[in-house]
Amino acid sequence: MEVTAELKRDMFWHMLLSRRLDERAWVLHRQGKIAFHISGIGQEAAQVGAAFALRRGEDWVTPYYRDLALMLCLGYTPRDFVLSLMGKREEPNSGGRQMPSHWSLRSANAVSHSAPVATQAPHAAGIGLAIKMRKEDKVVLTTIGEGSTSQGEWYEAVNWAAIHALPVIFLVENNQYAISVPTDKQMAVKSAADKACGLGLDGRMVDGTDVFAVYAVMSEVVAKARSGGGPSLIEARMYRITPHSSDDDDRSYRTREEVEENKKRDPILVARTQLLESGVLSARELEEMESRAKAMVDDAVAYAEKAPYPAVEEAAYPVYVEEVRRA
Amino acid sequence: MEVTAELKRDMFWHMLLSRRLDERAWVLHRQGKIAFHISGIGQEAAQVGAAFALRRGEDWVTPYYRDLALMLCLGYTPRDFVLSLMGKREEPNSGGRQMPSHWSLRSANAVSHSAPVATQAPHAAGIGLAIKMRKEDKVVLTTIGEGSTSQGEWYEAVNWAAIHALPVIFLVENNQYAISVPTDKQMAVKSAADKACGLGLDGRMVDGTDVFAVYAVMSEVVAKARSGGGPSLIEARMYRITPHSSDDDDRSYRTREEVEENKKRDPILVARTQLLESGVLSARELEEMESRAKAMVDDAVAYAEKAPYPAVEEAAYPVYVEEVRRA
Amino acid sequence: MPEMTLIDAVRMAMDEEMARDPNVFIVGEDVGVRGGVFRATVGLFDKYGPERVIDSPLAELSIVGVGIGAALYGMRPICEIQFADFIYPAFNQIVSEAAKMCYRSNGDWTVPMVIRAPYGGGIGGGLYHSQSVEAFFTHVPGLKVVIPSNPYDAKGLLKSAVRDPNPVMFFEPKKGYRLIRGEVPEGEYTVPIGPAQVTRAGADVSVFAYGMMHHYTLQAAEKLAAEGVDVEVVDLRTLYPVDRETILASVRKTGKALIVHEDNLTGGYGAEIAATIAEHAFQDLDAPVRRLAGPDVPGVPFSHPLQDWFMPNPDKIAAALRELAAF
Amino acid sequence: MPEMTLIDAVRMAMDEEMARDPNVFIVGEDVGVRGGVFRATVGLFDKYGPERVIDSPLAELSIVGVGIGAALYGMRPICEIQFADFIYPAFNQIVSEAAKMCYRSNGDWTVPMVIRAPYGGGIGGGLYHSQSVEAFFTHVPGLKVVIPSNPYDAKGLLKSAVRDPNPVMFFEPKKGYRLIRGEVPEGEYTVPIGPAQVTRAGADVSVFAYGMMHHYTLQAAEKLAAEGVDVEVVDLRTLYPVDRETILASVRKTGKALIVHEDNLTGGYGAEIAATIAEHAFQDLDAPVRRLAGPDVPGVPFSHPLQDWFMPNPDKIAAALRELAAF
Ligand SMILES: Cc1ncc(C[n+]2csc(CCOP(=O)(O)OP(=O)(O)O)c2C)c(N)n1
Ligand SMILES: Cc1ncc(C[n+]2csc(CCOP(=O)(O)OP(=O)(O)O)c2C)c(N)n1
Ligand SMILES: [Mg+2]
Ligand SMILES: [Mg+2]
Repeated sequence: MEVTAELKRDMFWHMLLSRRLDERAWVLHRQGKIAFHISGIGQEAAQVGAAFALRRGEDWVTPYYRDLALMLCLGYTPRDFVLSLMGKREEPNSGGRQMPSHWSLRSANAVSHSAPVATQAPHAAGIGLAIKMRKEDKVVLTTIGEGSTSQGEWYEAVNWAAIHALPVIFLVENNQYAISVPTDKQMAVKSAADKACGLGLDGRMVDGTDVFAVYAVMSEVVAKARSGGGPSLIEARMYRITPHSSDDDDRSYRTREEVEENKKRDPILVARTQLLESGVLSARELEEMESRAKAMVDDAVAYAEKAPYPAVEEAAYPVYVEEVRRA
Repeated sequence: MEVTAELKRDMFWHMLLSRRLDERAWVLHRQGKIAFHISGIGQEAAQVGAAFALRRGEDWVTPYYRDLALMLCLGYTPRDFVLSLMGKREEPNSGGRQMPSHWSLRSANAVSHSAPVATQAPHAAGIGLAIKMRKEDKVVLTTIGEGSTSQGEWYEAVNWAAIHALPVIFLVENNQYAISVPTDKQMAVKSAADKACGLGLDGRMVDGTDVFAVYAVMSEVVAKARSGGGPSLIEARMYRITPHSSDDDDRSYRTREEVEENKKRDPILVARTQLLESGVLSARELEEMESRAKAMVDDAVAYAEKAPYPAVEEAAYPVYVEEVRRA
Repeated sequence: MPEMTLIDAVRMAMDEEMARDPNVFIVGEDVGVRGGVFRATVGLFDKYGPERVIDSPLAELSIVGVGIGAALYGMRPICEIQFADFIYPAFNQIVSEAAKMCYRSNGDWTVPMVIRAPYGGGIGGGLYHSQSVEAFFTHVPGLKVVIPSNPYDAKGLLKSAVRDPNPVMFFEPKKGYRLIRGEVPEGEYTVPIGPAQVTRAGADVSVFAYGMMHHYTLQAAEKLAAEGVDVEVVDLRTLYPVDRETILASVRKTGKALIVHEDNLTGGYGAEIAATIAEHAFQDLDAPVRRLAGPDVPGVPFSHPLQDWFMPNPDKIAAALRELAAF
Repeated sequence: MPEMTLIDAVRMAMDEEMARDPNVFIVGEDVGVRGGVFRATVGLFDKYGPERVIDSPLAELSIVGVGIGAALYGMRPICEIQFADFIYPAFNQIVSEAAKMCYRSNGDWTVPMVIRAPYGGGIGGGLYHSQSVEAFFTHVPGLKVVIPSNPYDAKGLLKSAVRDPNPVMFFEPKKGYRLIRGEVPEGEYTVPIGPAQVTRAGADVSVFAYGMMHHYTLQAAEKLAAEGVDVEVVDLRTLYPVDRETILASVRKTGKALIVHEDNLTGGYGAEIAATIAEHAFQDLDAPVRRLAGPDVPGVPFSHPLQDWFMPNPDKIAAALRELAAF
């Protein structure tokens, strides 16, 4: 589990790409080119650190809507994302049926995600159960916001995994708000990781703004799960830097000062500083990365803008498996 | 909170009455006079200890189906019970609409109980919230089986109470089985009380076969809740001495030896021995209690057998409050 | 009389009811400082404080379950479900508990509660922010189900709902929140739960609709008028218990019936209206009873061409009317 | 051909499918050593072991949610809900997840799963052990809903359900579990999901029924035959998607239609059938479309006279038929 310089750069690259793509989504929204965006800005470290701890493409993931960076690590592309922002036919989540950020990437074992929060948690337990039944050495990662751990659905899923020692990692991305509601109105414990003791599994807190810290903790618990050691519950703590979504106005419930203060721990900043200072990344390499990211994002937007919408008839199917048509 | 000899005798009396009544229900079932019984045998200590720690009739209770002893402490009578076993019109739960042991006693602030387990837990949180809003010094007790704490419904209720420091006592009657399923298939922790640490409230285990131990712990947490100290979660551990219900046959999932072994901690035995040995109760007093209980149970059966069924028309109402008719 | 939007009327109703009755309180996600994601509760937190405008944990089951508990205690909760699509976690509490409480306790326990939820499509919300859920609840005796189609009714019906001693499901057409404007008197008035309203008298065809579809139906009726077809429009308003008399009287007059809703066809609310007409106005019918509804797919798709395919609109309604008129 | 009960046929189907396909497994409350509270899974635990016959925690949401996860992975779960009345905690997972998965992922993800639940009244179960819940699910595109009325179909349909690539709700008439007997071949056969069956050809009136009510309808038809009325009986079997052709063909022949179900009338499944007939066989109708159903109260009451009032039975069906025949 040595973290090579190359690995570090690769992680940073995915964080950066995600950030630039996410920023562009906000621009597209301001330009009136898309109707909705829900952002992962500020959560890239947790997502990339988690993704890199997996055998990507082989392990399974039931993600949640802020996981753009996670999905990019799994093989989702900027084009895929912008296509879905625009409801274009080719987008891989749903062929234009779902809102953006409702991920699905079959080829990467990233399961289709819906809007009702926490529904993905029992799916992860079920996948873990299937893995165990088949005696495979895969693991499943499921992510969720801290507010959504208030759902009984999440509790039941974690309980299942704990009872049956399933290979599931429950990663809580605690960005300190559920839309407007702060964590202390969601739980009477200090951290979602504290919930682990009541459910009989390992609980760990990690600094969710530090990608390498997340990677280290995740690598440990993934290894443990893979070798039959059972599930873990990780809280990665960070801050939701943007409003909840493009429909939200966060000025009613938090001060600008608070937001500015928290931006100092922007995970991109944190990682960049670390990499530059340790010499893992040079200023020139960084510049190259930035322009590569920009080029990919530009390309994605250009591509998606030209891409066709689904044909009207496509709305009618596939309600049942019998109706699935491959383009 | 001194436990006088009189109080002890009173607690024991309620346990004994409940036991004799419950035993009679099994007899009635064998005689084909009733179709269904779900028993509280073995759980009387927890229920009576809990009830006596309340200001009965003033504090609120959302009970569960095994709480015959608890209900008797709140003013429910043997006649009420046998009437309800037989589906007679006068039974106070529902006028014959509900199955037996689906309690309701408006006059005692004991809320109507349904069959889907755990639904009563959020009600207790809501009652606690209302008490707090009105700045009253009441508390609410809610009981549940340990298996039913697997429901997300229960988790959400406890979470609410913990966040808002509501005056709610969550009493888990852990009788070690949920029908056939043992506790270790319901939770990965040793005790339901352990779940408290994940939810941010006090959790306590108590010997549920010892009425005075339960009373002591309950008195503490009730006082705490009453004075604004917030909710507590208590697990009272005991053993379900009978099959799950009159429809169950427990021989498929547990040995006779196990049952016999556990009968040694029958709470009636435990309390009787304690009271006789400490001289709080004399053999003669005990005998008197027994014959008083028998007389009350006989009376209840005789009364209920003669009591009328509901008139057919009554089935049609009250669907809405506008249709409520008082006899 | 001031003109206002539908959502302003909703807010006004809550404001007035909270001022009138200290037992009325609001509970839901982001209803506090944020004023609700649709801004239905803006200003109420400042006016009535955090004890009466409660930001719940992110958990619909307990929003409703806690509401029921408070209602049992005598409070008058208004529970907000952020989107109707997210009401399913609370299904058990609504159907098993709120709906059945009065009947099962023979009127001893009642649940005076309102559950408000924005519903409906056409707003780019995809599968999970567009749903119509009324059909699930119009099948449940013990509930009342209300859907206003204009600001006047929204205010008057919501005030009635708050005062109603039964659980009332109050679904608000969110596409109409700001789009539908109308005159609303300042002072006290209510609109009774129960009666439908003939909003356009006509001789040739009857249309039964509610919410946004009622709004569109009036537009379609205008078109038809220009073509010489005299359409009668009935705004059902209270879907359950429904106003059969007004429906049957209208069909007896026109001999032709069209029911319009945006929820998918099969098992939708229109089936009950059609069945009622087919059974009780059979001899007055001059044409098949027609339903125009959303197609039988699992939800409203996101991408605009697909969404347009799904949603009924004035043109589609006009086409159905033309066909029926020509029968 | 051996004669057996309906529940034996259910068990045989599961046994054969588990023997055929190692991906098939059973999960539910008390399905293991206990063999299910109705004994539907007796012997399977011994035969297939604890990994394929899993005693779940007492939590329906996660029985289904975990089942969905396993199905996504390629397993074929059979989820048992102990009583249909307790399916509501799982409503979100069924309606939001299982039903919508195929459509929302454009066919990338599918949920081959069966959810079995005993339903129906007349067994002294009161409000919460007597419910018919089919109408909630026959409104949900993406689900299939099946109800067998006899042992042959029970086995054949359940085998089809297990092999179906979509989520199938399989509701079993529990009053008929041991009461309805019939011949069941030993070897391999299936009954396709989809087609209804004319179980009694007749010329005068068509009756559409399913489950226990189909059984009663055949009895009623015999009575009517003795009175000279020739009743056609259609067993719907697959409620959703429904076999419109068989229904309409029958009505076109007889000109009269009665729909029978024990679920309460309003918004019940019969509404959709009545609406379909009223729209598509209007010109063939010689009488109003009649529905005979449970009354609109919140549940089947417990006390025997009240239960009798609620339940449709052969006499009530015969009376409705007489009336319709005389129209
Ligand atoms: C069941 C359900 N209820 C409500 C919502 C509306 N909603 C969407 S996101 C959100 C807040 C989620 O907060 P959290 O879990 O902390 O995740 P975050 O958005 O902060 O990443 C809410 C209330 C929903 N999607 N699903
Ligand atoms: C939601 C729901 N699911 C299933 C059942 C059926 N059921 C009734 S009691 C019971 C076991 C309850 O076990 P536990 O909570 O330990 O309470 P105990 O009966 O042991 O007192 C089950 C599964 C139910 N009543 N409600
Ligand atoms: Mg959050
Ligand atoms: Mg138990």
